[in-house]
Amino acid sequence: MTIEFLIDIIILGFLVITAVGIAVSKDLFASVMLAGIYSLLSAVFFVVMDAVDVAFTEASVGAGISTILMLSTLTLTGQFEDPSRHNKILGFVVVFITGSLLIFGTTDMPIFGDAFAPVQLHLAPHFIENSYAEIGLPNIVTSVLASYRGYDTFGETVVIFTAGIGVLSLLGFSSGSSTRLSSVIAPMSQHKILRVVSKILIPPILIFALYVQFHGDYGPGGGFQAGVIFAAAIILYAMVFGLDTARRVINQSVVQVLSALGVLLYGSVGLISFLNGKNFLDYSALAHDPLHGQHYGILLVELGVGITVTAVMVSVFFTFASRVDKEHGGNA
Amino acid sequence: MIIDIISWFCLLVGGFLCISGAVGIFRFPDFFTRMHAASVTDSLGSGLIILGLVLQSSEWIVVSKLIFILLFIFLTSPTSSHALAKAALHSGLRPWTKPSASRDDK
Amino acid sequence: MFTAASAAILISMLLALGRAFIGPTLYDRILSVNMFGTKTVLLIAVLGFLMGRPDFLDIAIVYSLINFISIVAILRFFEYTQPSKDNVTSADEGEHE
Amino acid sequence: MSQYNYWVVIILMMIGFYIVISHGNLVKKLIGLSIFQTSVFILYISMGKVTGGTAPILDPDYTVFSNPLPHVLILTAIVVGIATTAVGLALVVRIKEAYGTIEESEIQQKDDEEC
Repeated sequence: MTIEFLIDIIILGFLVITAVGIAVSKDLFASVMLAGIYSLLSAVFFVVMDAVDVAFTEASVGAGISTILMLSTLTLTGQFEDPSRHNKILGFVVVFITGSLLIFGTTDMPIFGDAFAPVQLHLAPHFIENSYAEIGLPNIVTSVLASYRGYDTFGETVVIFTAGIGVLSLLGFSSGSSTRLSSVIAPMSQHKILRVVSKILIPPILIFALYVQFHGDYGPGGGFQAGVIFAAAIILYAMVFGLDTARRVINQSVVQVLSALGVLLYGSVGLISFLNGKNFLDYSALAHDPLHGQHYGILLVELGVGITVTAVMVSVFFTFASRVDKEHGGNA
Repeated sequence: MIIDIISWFCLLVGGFLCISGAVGIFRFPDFFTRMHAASVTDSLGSGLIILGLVLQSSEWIVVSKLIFILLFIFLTSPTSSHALAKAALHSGLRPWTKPSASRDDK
Repeated sequence: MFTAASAAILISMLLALGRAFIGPTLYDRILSVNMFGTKTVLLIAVLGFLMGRPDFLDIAIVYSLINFISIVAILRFFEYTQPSKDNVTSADEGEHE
Repeated sequence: MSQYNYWVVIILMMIGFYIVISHGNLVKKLIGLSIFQTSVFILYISMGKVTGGTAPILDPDYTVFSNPLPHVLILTAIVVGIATTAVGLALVVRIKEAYGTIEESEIQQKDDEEC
């Protein structure tokens, strides 16, 4: 038994314990915090399973944005859940039967880590052996994400954009007049040290996001991760210095335009290759040398993804936070 | 060889400090004492572990990334502890005193 | 030796997890989430060395930054759910240093 | 022990499923849904692991790499997952405004009264 497998067993055990804790806890605030721990653990698991890009995404999404959105919802809806659960036993029976059937199903699964399992034989060998010659990037995940499965990623970007529109249309575009009342007292004004340290930390976070964006071809990273990190820096600014200050720096209507612009950038890269006589999103049409074309294409497409993800995350946070401010009078 | 021994020493002491801090967070009687146990050992423990890793790495990029991690931990960890303690004090949580001592401080 | 360090980190993670479960006040839970985050950063860094590819430290850097943001978020939104804070006027004296 | 990862995936999935079907609070249901979602991520990533392999970033020192395809699928799924969770939370906030509660049974009750 290798040391990796041992760590795998321990981390998965922690995950189960944490999930049980989330299920048992009556306090939703505690549940959200345990969910944060759950996400930290799953990221460690992804690192152990060699999925560094996935761990990167989980790191920036799970612990940061997801916790922030859950917490801002909780301040609007209340901290405790009603203990009267109607169908506890029925639920347990259903879950038990489904679980046993699924566990029975695992006996047919290939052995964990088997290099000759059906999953490993179909497409992966082609990607691993040929992607460097065809795309020219060391990070296979980026090659597959942006080039081989570029159409799929385009769809995912559109889904994120649509979700952003959905949140905006559910919770309203404008924040109305109540922000004027609240702009006098900045939140967290009593935490002086926090404000200073945040001021020091925000520029490195932004620069690091740019590094993740443009280094994603060579190491773990890419548009999705960079977008979330960039948004996290702006969210930190908005939380520490107040929503109105942040709105003055980053105009919300500009953010909304940017979220559409990212998708458009992605789509127009596809159209350009279309017009040059190749297939949609076939980047080799972008330059004389097909490899250079792939580089340009991946750079532009990742940039589009990054812009859309940043803009959607920021506008979703702004929408939730302005609701919270309206509800609670705007100051802490 | 000497560097190896120093880095192993750093890793071991760092690991020990992590465990002792965690025992502190588990065993101490109230929030403020737990926070003291956590933050004091956390800084030194993570510092020593990162130092041990720095001594083991050969590429400069790895070393600089490790130093960045150390810098960020040293910036953020005390700050969040401070903010947390302040918020707890504001919410009315009072530091634990020995049960026999006078209870007249609110 | 990396194995010993990662074992130590895993044990302290377990203890912090225990505190996150039983922690009587929410501040205890926040504290243990914070500690858990620091331990995760260390564990990912050590794992990189353990698996022989230490150039993936970017994930650890992200964690050390995102952790701070999530703690700030918890404090920021937790203030709203708190009941009145009238009884702390004496503690406010020393704020404006 | 060779199927350990898959068993854990199923246990986590069932915990998430249990929270979704037997808790009445809508925010709690969304948390359960995200546990369920993460268990699917763990399943995909476990299937992509090759024993002795390393991360799929080419390096002349290594020859065996884990399968990059599940990584790509899950990477995008995580970000799409948070975007859809945000929509779910926005719906919860609207429900709270319309009904004054986010407990499933009370919402049902108010709906029945209106009919």
